[in-house]
Amino acid sequence: MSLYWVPLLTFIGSLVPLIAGRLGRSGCAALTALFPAIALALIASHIATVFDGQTVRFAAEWVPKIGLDISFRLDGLALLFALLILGIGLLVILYARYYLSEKDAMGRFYSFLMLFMTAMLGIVLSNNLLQMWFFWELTSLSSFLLISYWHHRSDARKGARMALTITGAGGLALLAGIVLIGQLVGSYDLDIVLASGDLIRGSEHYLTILVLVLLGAFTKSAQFPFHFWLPHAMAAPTPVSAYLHSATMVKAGIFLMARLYPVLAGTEAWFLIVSITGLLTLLIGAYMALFKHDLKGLLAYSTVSHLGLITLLLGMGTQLAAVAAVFHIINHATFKASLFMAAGIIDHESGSRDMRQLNGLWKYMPQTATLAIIASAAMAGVPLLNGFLSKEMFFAETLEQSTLGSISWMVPVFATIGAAFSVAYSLRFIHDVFFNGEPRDLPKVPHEPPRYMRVPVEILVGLCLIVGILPQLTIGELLASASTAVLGGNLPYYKLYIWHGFNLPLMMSIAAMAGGAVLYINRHRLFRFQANFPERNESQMFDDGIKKIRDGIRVFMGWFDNGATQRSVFWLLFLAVAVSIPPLMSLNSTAGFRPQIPVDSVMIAGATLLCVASIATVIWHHQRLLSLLLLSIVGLIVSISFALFSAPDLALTQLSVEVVTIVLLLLALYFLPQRIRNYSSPNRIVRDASLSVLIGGMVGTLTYALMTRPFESISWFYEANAKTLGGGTNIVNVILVDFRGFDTFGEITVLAIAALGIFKLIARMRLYQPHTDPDGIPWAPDKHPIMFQIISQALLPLALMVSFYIFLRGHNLPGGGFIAGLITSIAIIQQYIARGYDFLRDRINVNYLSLIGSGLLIAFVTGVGSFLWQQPFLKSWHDYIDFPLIGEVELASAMAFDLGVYLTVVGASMLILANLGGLTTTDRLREEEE
Amino acid sequence: MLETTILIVSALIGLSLLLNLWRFMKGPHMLDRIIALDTMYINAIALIVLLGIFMGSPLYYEGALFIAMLGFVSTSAVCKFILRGDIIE
Amino acid sequence: MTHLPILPILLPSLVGILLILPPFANHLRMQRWFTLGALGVLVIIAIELLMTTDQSPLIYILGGWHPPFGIMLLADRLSALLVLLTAVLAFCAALYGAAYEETTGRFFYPLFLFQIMGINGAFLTGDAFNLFVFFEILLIASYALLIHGGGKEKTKASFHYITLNLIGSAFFLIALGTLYGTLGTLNMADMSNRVTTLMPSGQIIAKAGGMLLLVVFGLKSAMLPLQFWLPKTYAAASAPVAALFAIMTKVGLYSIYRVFGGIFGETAGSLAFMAHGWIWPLAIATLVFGMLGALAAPSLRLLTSNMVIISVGTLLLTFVVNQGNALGAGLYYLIHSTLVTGALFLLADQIRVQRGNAQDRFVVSRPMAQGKPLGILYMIAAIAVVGLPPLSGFIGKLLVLQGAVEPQEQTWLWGTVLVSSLLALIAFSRAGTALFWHLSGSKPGSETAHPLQWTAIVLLLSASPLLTIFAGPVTEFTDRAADDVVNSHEFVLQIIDQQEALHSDGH
Amino acid sequence: MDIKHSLWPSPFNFALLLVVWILLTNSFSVGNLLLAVVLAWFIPFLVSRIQSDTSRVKKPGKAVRYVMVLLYDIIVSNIVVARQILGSAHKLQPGFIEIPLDLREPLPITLLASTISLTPGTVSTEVSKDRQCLFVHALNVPDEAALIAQIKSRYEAPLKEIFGC
Amino acid sequence: MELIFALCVGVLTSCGIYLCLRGTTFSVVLGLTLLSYSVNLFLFASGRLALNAAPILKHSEQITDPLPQALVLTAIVIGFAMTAFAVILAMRARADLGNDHVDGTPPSLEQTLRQKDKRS
Amino acid sequence: MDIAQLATVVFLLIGGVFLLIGSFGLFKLPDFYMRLHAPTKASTLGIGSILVASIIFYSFKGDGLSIKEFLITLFIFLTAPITAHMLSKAALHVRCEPRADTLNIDKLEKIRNRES
Ligand code: NA
Ligand code: NA
Repeated sequence: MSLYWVPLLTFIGSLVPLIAGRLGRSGCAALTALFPAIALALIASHIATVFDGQTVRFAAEWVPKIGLDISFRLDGLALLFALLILGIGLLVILYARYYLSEKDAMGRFYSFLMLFMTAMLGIVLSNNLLQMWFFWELTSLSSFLLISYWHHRSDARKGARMALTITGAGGLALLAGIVLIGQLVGSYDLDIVLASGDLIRGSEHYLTILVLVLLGAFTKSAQFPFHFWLPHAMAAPTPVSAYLHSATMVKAGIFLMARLYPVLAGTEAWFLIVSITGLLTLLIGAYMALFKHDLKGLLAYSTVSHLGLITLLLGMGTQLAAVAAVFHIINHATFKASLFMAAGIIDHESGSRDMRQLNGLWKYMPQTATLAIIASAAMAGVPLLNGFLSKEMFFAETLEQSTLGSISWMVPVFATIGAAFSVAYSLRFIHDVFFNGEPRDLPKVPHEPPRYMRVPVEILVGLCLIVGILPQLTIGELLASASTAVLGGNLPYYKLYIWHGFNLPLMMSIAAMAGGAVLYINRHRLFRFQANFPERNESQMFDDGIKKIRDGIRVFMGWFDNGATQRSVFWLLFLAVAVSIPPLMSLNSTAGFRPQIPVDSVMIAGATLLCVASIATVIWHHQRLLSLLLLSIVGLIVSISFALFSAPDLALTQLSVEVVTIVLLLLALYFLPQRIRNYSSPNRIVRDASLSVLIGGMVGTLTYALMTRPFESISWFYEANAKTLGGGTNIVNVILVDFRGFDTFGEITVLAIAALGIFKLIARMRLYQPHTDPDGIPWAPDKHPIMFQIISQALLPLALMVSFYIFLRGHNLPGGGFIAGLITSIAIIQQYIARGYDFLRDRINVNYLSLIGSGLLIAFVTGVGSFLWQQPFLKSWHDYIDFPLIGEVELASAMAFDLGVYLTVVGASMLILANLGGLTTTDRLREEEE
Repeated sequence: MLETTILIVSALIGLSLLLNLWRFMKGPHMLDRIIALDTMYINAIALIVLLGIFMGSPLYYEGALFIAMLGFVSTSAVCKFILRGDIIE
Repeated sequence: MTHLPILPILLPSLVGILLILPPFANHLRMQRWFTLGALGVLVIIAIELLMTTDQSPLIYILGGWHPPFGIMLLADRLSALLVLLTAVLAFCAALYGAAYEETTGRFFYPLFLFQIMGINGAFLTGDAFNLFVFFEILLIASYALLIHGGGKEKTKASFHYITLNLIGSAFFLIALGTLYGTLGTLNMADMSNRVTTLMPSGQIIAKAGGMLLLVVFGLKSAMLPLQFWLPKTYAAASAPVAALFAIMTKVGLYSIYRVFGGIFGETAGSLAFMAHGWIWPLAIATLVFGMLGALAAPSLRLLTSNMVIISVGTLLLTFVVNQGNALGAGLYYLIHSTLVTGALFLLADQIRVQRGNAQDRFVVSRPMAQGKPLGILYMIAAIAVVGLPPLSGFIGKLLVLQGAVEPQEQTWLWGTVLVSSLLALIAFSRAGTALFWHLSGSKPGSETAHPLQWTAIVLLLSASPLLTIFAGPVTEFTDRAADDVVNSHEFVLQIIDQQEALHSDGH
Repeated sequence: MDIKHSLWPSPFNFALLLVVWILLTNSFSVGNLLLAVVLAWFIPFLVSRIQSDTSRVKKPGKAVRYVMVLLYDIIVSNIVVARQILGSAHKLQPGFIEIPLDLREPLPITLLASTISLTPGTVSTEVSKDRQCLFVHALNVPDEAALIAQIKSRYEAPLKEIFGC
Repeated sequence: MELIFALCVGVLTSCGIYLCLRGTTFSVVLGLTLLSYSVNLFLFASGRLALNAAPILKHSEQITDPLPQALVLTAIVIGFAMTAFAVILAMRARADLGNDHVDGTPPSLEQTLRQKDKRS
Repeated sequence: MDIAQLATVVFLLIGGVFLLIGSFGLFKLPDFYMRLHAPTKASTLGIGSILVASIIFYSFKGDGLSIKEFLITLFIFLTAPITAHMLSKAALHVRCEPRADTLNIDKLEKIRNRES
């Protein structure tokens, strides 16, 4: 079976527990374990090949455009990690079977755990950097789910979020680093990247790449100053801590450094950044661990410290240091996982993790205690245990390095101090929990755990012992193979012996042991010293910090956008000015050479009227009716200008639209507040006025610049073909119903939609109805003056006739369906005004909605009709037919289309106005409040 | 001759329009403004008819007709508004 | 002759018209099934269109009036892609809406269909003024849809939205007038041709007018500083409407692509890339504001709205970086972000309904009746929208990041895109924990989602894994589609030339 | 209103619309005349439900004469008013006058009021609720009674005859 | 004449824009109406001004560019639909929210006072 | 110069002058009720003359009789009185004060309430 089966199997394994709940807890666990077991076997089948120095590969194309392939490789390093992940994973599955209570959703737990396992395997097996990143982020995600497994707990939620945020941020930095590498190397393929070490180290982007990649690694592996998420991740169930936060996920960062070691290491920058970070982390973690009363807290900081140690080793840049790092990865995984599991057992069986409560458990759970003591000893670096071996190698390497020049001696000194603290907290773990008198106020009486819950611990502790005693025999080959991979093929000479003789590293070990003992004995003094510093809850601080940032953002955003329409409008206008005025400024001369029209007195009078009226509208806009009248003047002058400058159709349309608008606004005025308040400050008025003048100036300049320059347009076509091909002499109308009939189809759709929308708005509108006019005069009692009624009714047939006339001639002379429709509507509205809604409701049995619909439908059908002749939408047809008596009559499909326009216009405007008028006849009105 | 006359008459109408505008601005009552506007409509009709004669084109006729019809509708609607507030009731 | 290019406009139009006529007008159930049927057919048409245009662009000459004189539809890969996206989104949104008892207002379905007609029209038209008309159709329909359901919030948001858009439309017309007054044509391909032959002063005027289009389209696409309407509006809209609105910003973007990539693109001589200098900083700023807004958002709908803004910023960036060569990447991201934010709007609505008084605000609330499935869907959507593996967002993000090649572009684009991802991650993890896990002791409410609603959400979300799995072929397609911004105009110009040759032969 | 009535609108309306159509189209072709007839019949039919019952012209001949008189009066009195406007406003004696009505039907009253308004110097301002009298504002009223008498004899009496009431 | 025309368009635009920036719905509606007048005039002017050149065949010897006129017609109709919607929405806002401020919430007296304090 | 053109010129001038007088009246007259006379009188004659001029002009232009301006006249003559009526009604309603020396000023309230 190919390599891709490894993550695939575990992925399937993540789905299985969701449906295996019925099999019972043991069944579920067993079935889940089956998949990593097979995967482990699969990996095992490749061991010989890998030990042989070969790399197993699998590759398939996925997204070639971005260089993302499905690509796996199994070399020594990957093998080591895969074994750890699958092996410890299996133990954790077994352990969790007993750890989780009946209430906990086991299926969900296993599913997330397996998902995490998949992601972790994906990282270590990836042969493509992007694919590796893919799995990298998946580990963040699945760890989020695992930490927040008990999501009813606030600390779980906060811890999970913080972990996700920190590792997520690192992941994004890593991504940037990876993409830079990819762009530099031209491939994301790990084989190629690993072969391009010199290219990368020599690149000007090397430092950027290094920092970005290390950000990813450091956040994931909880290096200072990103270490603080890890202790808060302890809110997770203990199997998760054992698995993710000791053995695997936190090692992903280490793995990354090891993986890219051939490419990135070996420079001064690498040494400085990595080793100093590692050293700081080592010291801070070790120091902090001592003060944690929570068992898991102690272990968490201890983990931080050991991760620092490994980082430091990788940072040193020597080959032997790298080997030591790999060795310590293995050792730490075994003893720390077993310690977490032991802590979990203690918690599980005693109900507490607080070392101030937990005392003298030796009596209650001697077997567990033995295991935990051995594991702690391994952590402390006691000889005959695996921790001792890697620590010795570490000490030896600290003595070797000299890059820091005259202060190089500090490294072994700090290493020894760190080790001393390590001994101290290990002692504390052993003594405070298993000895030191009797337990205090424990929720339950402690006892040994179920038999099989201890098995994983026993296996791991056994490994600590065996490796510690027979290192070369047990893991010699694995270590060599993994180290070869890290070092890019060059394995240094080293020997895995228990006894190297009396040398400096051994002295350091002894010093650390002694120092640790002294530290532990004098711990109370240290505790008192540490008590001077307030206990910080990083998770809470982090949360508060984000809230504070959020509040700051709200204030900042409020400056740009206070939610006010005026503010938004301001920005819109501002941008319009900003983008359009600079080009206009570069215009040499506003006026072009096109001959201009001479001015006469009427034009001046009209322009005066227009400008005075529009400025007066602005000045008097608080006087509602007055501004409406001013608007009428503007509309009138605009219509006359259209007429004057050869646009009769426009003049007619503008006039009729004008009237409907006035009627509409009058209706609105009745229901809007009678007095308009002034909401504007003087500053605002100045600002708005300047902006308005700028925009007006821009538009005016544009108008002038355009009008005074000649241009060539496509319009000759319409002039040439309106009559011959379009069948009409009114070119504008032919454009509307034929050349650009599609626009008109859209336009009547707009009108119809507006009517529908307005209908919706009017429905259930509860309006205020004023009793008096703004001056306090009650309304006149005479609703429908008789003379007004009589004349209005007499005008109706005349207006309808005019409307029909306008409709009919539209194709050849100014007019057409739209104007005719408006005239009809106005004529009917006039009846509404003169005679009242009730009078007409009983007499007009037209469903305006259906009128709109049929208008649109007619236009639509006219357009689609051409499909029958294999012609495109709206292909027109016209012909002259000779009727007896009447003579030659032109028939055109455009007329049917225009009829559709007509009906839509009538329907839409009547639907709006009649419904609006009808509002007051129903009983939905409210009293005016002012 | 005709052209000169048209120029003179259009100046007369322009003057009329400005007088109307004066009354509109002066008021004093809203109704004065409405009369001023209504008179503007009438002057506008005359102006458009005059334009038609000047251009020798009958295309302007409907414009004049429209102003006549629509001026009435809007003026009466505004009066109704002053009288009753609700113009369609 | 094929009518394929116009069917995405005519079909919703016809059904919309029929639905306001008897016997459908007062028959809600019939309206519902007709609409769903029509949208289903629309999806099929769009797929057919996509496959056809992948061979060669299609032009549809309305009324038989040849370009540049008549109006012409231009269906190429780009427009077909967006039409398909619209159809899918609309279908799911309507499916979701179909489960509601429509007691809150009339004409929902016809308006919905008209809205789609407008959107499709905007995507398909090859004529600048016709684009304006379709913009207005989709806007007026959106105004009417926005108030659907009633309520003070909707009324408030509407006036804001409408005022802005009406001023925007005014600028649109001014811009069109200026361009027509200098170029003398309205066919966009023809415009792209004539822009090269302008006199210097004509160029200046055309530039001033053309730049106004950036304001217009920027407003529609929610580019900073014109994005303030969006969170308010989307949060106030009812769920299916908000989901459909997810495509509306893309209409603005699409128009930016067509105008500033097509007309004023690389072929425009001295006006080439004239808007890029503005778009670049504004896009960055849009992203920054989107991510700040996301972090500050107090409710899921506002958060999602800000994700829309982030995606707008990102898409604008892909349009301008690397001289337009990153657009293909942007289009992939566009597909992903549209569908996922659409799904999020639907999801947010269901969460809002099930959480009672707390609505979708990030405060303690009673548990949801269907908290578990909603939580899973939320997580999927969040992973997708934040851009984490294994869903499509991460591929989109990779594409976008790789789109930047110049060091300066890289610094800004990577910085903002990555930080925005991080902030989105923070925001969505906080939102998720608050919505699903921070519960009061009270009993869950009785509201549950209708199977149709589940279907709608799942359908939309399933796009994300599909986009991931088939990322290879999809990215290849979007690359081809991006090239169409320039290529299709050349295609049209060839046809115009052929026409002219034909005419000169005939006379 | 019965069907028969609405199918046969008043001949006055018919004639009016016929003339209006011809005025609009300015064409006397057979086709156009045919169309005019159809429209002049159809439009009143279309709006018949909206038209409330109105008085009908009984004596068309008198009506034509009335219009002629009116036109003449308009021209003459316009000149008078023009002089008044151009002269000093202080010399004018404006006033409200009350004209008792013999007419009762809405249409004739409306026509009378319109006539008064059209003839310069007078504007009908109100009709009393009981339609007993018409209130008129006059620009210059040297003699109130004379004005009332003139209006009643010159306008109201012919209108009464025309509508036969 | 072109200069006067451009001036009028500019004045109309300025006035419309200024009113659009006011705080009451009715003022905004007024502004939008003025703005649409100015935009229509502008669009119309993009075909250049001409006297006695109506684009009606057989009636004018020389005709002006008919295309902008057709565009303006469409724009007028659409503008009308939009204005109508905005007007009714203003009414609706008044009915729903009880006031005529564009945001539905007039700035409270307190806020106004605070602003005054700041200024003084 | 033919008679038709002369007639056109004369009617145009008459119309122009009367329109100006009407507007001047509106400008000059002292109270609302008096100003109301201006547009309904002088202007109707003015517009009438201009329309007559137009009829003459087109009828003698060579395209046959053109009398459609009558329709505009008809409209104006039908509607102007109603406009005046509505305006004065409104003036009474809002209690526009007439000039103090107006005859029967004491009847104003009676007219306002439409009591005979
Ligand atoms: Na203890
Ligand atoms: Na009413």
